[in-house]
Amino acid sequence: MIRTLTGLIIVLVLGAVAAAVIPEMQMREELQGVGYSYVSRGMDDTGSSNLVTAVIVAYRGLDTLGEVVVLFCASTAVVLILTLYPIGIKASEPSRVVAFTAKVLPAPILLFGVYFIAHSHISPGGGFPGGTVIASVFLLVMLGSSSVPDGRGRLPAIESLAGLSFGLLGFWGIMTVGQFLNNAFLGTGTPGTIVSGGLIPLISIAIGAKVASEFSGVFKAFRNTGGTV
Amino acid sequence: MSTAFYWSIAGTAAGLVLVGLWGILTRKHILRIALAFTLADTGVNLLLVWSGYLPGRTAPIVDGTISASGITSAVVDPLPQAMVLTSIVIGVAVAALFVVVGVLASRRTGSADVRRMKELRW
Amino acid sequence: MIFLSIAGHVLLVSGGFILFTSGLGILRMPDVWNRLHAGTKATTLGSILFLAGIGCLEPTWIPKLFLIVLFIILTNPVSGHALARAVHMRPEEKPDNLLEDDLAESGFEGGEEQ
Amino acid sequence: MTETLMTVIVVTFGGMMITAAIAVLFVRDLLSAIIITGFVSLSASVMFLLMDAPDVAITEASIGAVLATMIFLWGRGKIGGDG
Amino acid sequence: MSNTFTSILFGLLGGGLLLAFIRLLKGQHGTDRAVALDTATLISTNLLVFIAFLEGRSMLVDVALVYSVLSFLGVLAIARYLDGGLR
Amino acid sequence: MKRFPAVMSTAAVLLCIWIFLTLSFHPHELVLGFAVSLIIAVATKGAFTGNWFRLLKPARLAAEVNYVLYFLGKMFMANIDVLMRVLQPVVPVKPGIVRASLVMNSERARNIVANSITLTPGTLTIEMTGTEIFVHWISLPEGDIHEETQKMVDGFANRLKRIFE
Repeated sequence: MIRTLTGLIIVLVLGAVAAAVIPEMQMREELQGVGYSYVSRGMDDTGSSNLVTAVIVAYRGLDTLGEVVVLFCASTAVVLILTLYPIGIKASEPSRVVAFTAKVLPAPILLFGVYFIAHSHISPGGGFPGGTVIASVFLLVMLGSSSVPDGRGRLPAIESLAGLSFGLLGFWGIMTVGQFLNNAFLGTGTPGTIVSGGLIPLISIAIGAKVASEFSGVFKAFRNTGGTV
Repeated sequence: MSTAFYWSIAGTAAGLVLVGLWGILTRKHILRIALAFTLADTGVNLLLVWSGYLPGRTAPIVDGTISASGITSAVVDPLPQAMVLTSIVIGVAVAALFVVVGVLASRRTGSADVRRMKELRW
Repeated sequence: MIFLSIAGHVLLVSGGFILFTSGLGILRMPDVWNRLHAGTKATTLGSILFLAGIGCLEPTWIPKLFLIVLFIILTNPVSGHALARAVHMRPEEKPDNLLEDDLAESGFEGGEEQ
Repeated sequence: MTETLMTVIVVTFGGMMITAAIAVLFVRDLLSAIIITGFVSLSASVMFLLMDAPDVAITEASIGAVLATMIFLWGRGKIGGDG
Repeated sequence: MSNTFTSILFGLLGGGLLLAFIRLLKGQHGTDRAVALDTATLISTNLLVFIAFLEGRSMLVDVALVYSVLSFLGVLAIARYLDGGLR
Repeated sequence: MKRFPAVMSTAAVLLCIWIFLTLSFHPHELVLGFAVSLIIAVATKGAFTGNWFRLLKPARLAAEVNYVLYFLGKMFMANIDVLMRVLQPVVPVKPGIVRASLVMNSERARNIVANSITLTPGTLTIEMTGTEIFVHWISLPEGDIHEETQKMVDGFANRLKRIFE
C-alpha cells in the first residue's frame, strides 16, 4: 500500500514536471545548430545519401565505436553469467512445418540482412538493423530444431574480427590523413550508387557483423542453458 | 489544430515514460519490472526522435524526390535519429542483462519477488 | 491509365474491407481456433489485394510489393499452424466445443514423434 | 497526408500504446504481458515511421518484435510465477 | 487519390486494428492474445505501406518488408514457447 | 556435388530477390548481388528452393499454373466463407478436428499441402505426422466427415503429385 502510494506520488510529481517542461520546447520551423550543419554539408563531406548513417558512421563514428564496446560488454556479461551458472531444461521438438520453414527461410532473410547492411548509405537500414536481422536468422534456426546449432568457436572469431576491423579502419584514417575514422580519403564517389561514401559501407559491414555475432552469442548461451528458445 | 498531432506524439511518449516508471516503482515480480523498463525505454526513444521532428518535412535520405540543393528546408533533423538508433540496441542489451541477473537472483532466493532479494539491496 | 487507377481503387477498398473483416473475426469468433481461421486466411488475402491495389497506383513499386506478398504467403500459414498446434499442447486453454477430436484420440502429445 | 488524418492516426496509435502499457502492468498472466509489450514495440515502430525516421523504425521493429520478446520469454520460462 | 477515399481506407484498416487490439486486451488466454498480435501486425504492415504510398517515397516500403518478416518470427517464437517449453 | 543444382537454383532465386530489392542494373550492384547470393546459397546448402531447374519443364509448368489457379480460387472462397460467418449476428461454428492420410515422398510437397490447407475454406492444419495430417474444421462438412476431409486433402495432393513426382 505504502509502496503504491509512494510510486504514485513520485510519478505524479514527474508528470507535473513533464507537463511543465515539454510545452516549453517550442516547435521548430527550421533546422538549427549542429543538425543544420550536418544536413547542409553531409552529402559533400561523406558522399552518403542517408544522412542518418552519415551521422552514425562518419560524424559520430567514435561514439559508435564506444557504443559497440558497451554492447560487447553487455553481451559478454550475459554469456559469462550463463556459463558460470548453468540452468537446464530440455527443449521440445518443433512441428514438421516449423522445422521445414526453419530450413527454407534463412536464405532470403539473410539476404535482407546483407541488403540492409550493404545499402546503409543509400536506403534506410545500416549496421544495427542489418545485424539484428541476421541474428534473428540464427534465432529462426534455433526455433526450428531442438538441438544447439554448431559454430562453436566461430562466433567469437567473427566478433573479434569485426571489432578489430572497425578499429583498424579508424587507424587507416590516421595513417593517411591524420584523423581517426576519417572516411573521405578513399574518395566519396557519386552519391546514390553502391560504391560511394568512402569508408561508410566497410564500417557498416563491421558494425553489422559485430551486432549479429553478439546477439547470436546471447541466444546460443540461452539455448545452452536449456529452456524454451 | 495544425500542431495537434505534434503534441499528441509528445504526450504519448511522456505517458509511456510515466507508466514505465510507475511500473518500476510499484510492481513486485522482477520480469514485470523489466517489462516496465522496456516501456520507459521506448517512451524515451520516442521523445528523443520527436525532439528532432519538424512537421511537414520528410525523411533525411536523399533520393529522386528531394533535391540536394534545397535539402536544408526539406528534411528532419538526423542527429536525434542517429542517437536513438544506437540507444535502442543498447536498450535491448541492457534488458537482456537485467533479465539474466533477475533469473539468477530469483534462483538464489527461490522467488521472483524483488522484496525478497536482499542481496540486491543497498 | 484510367483503367489502372480504377482497378487500384477497387482493389484497395476490397483489401481494406477484408482486413477489417479479419479484425472483426478475431473479436467475434467464439474460440481460439476459429479466431485463427479469421486471423490467417483473411489477413493473407486482404494483404494481397491491398498491396496489389497500391501496385496499380504506383507501378514502379511492384517488385518490392511482390516481395512483401511473397513473404506473407510463405510465413502467414506457418505462424497460424504453429499457434494452432500450441493451443492443442495446452490442455487448460483448449476450447471444449469440439464435436470431433481425432487428434486427442490418437494420443498424440507432441515431441515424441520423429 | 492531411493534418487531420495524421492527427487521427497518431491519436489512435498513441491511445493504443498507452492503454497497452497500462495493461502490461495490470494483466494477470506474465506471458500476456510479454505479448502486449511486443505490440507496444510494433506500434512504436509505426510512430517512428510517422515521424519520418525509417532507420529507427526498422531497428525498433527488428528488436522489439523478435529479440526483446525472445529474451523475456526465456526469462519467463526460467522463473515462472505471475506477479 | 481523393481525401474521402483515403479516410475510408484508414477507417477500414484502423478499425480492423482496433478490433484486434480489443481482443489483445480482452483475450482469455495467452494464445488468444498471440493470435490477436499476429493479426494486428499484419494489418499494421499494410498500414505502413499505405503511409509510404501517401508520402510518395518508395524507400519507406523497406520498413514494411522488415516488419512483415520479423513479426512472423516473433509470433513463431511465442508459439514455440507455448507448445511445450515448460514441460 | 550432389547439391549443385539446388545451390545454383537457390542462388538464381536470391539474385532475383536482390534485383527486386535494389531495382538497379548497375554492374556493381549485380556483381555484389551475385557474390552475396552465391555465398548465402552455399552456406544454407541450397535449402531455399531445392532444385528448381527440374520444375521448369513445359509439362510441369502447366501443372504448376493449374495448382496456383486452383489454390487462388480456393483461397478466395475461404475468405467469402469467413466473411459470411463473421457478419452474421450469431457466428455459426461446428468445430472439429479430423484425421486424413497424406502420403507423399517429398517433404517440400507435404509442407505445401499443409500450408495450402491452412489458407483454404474453413480448414486449418493442426498437426502433421509422417503419413497423416490433422485438420481443424471451422464447420464440419455434411455427410461422412472423414471422407470429405480426405477428398479435400487429395484435391491438393493429387495436383501437387503431378509437379513433384
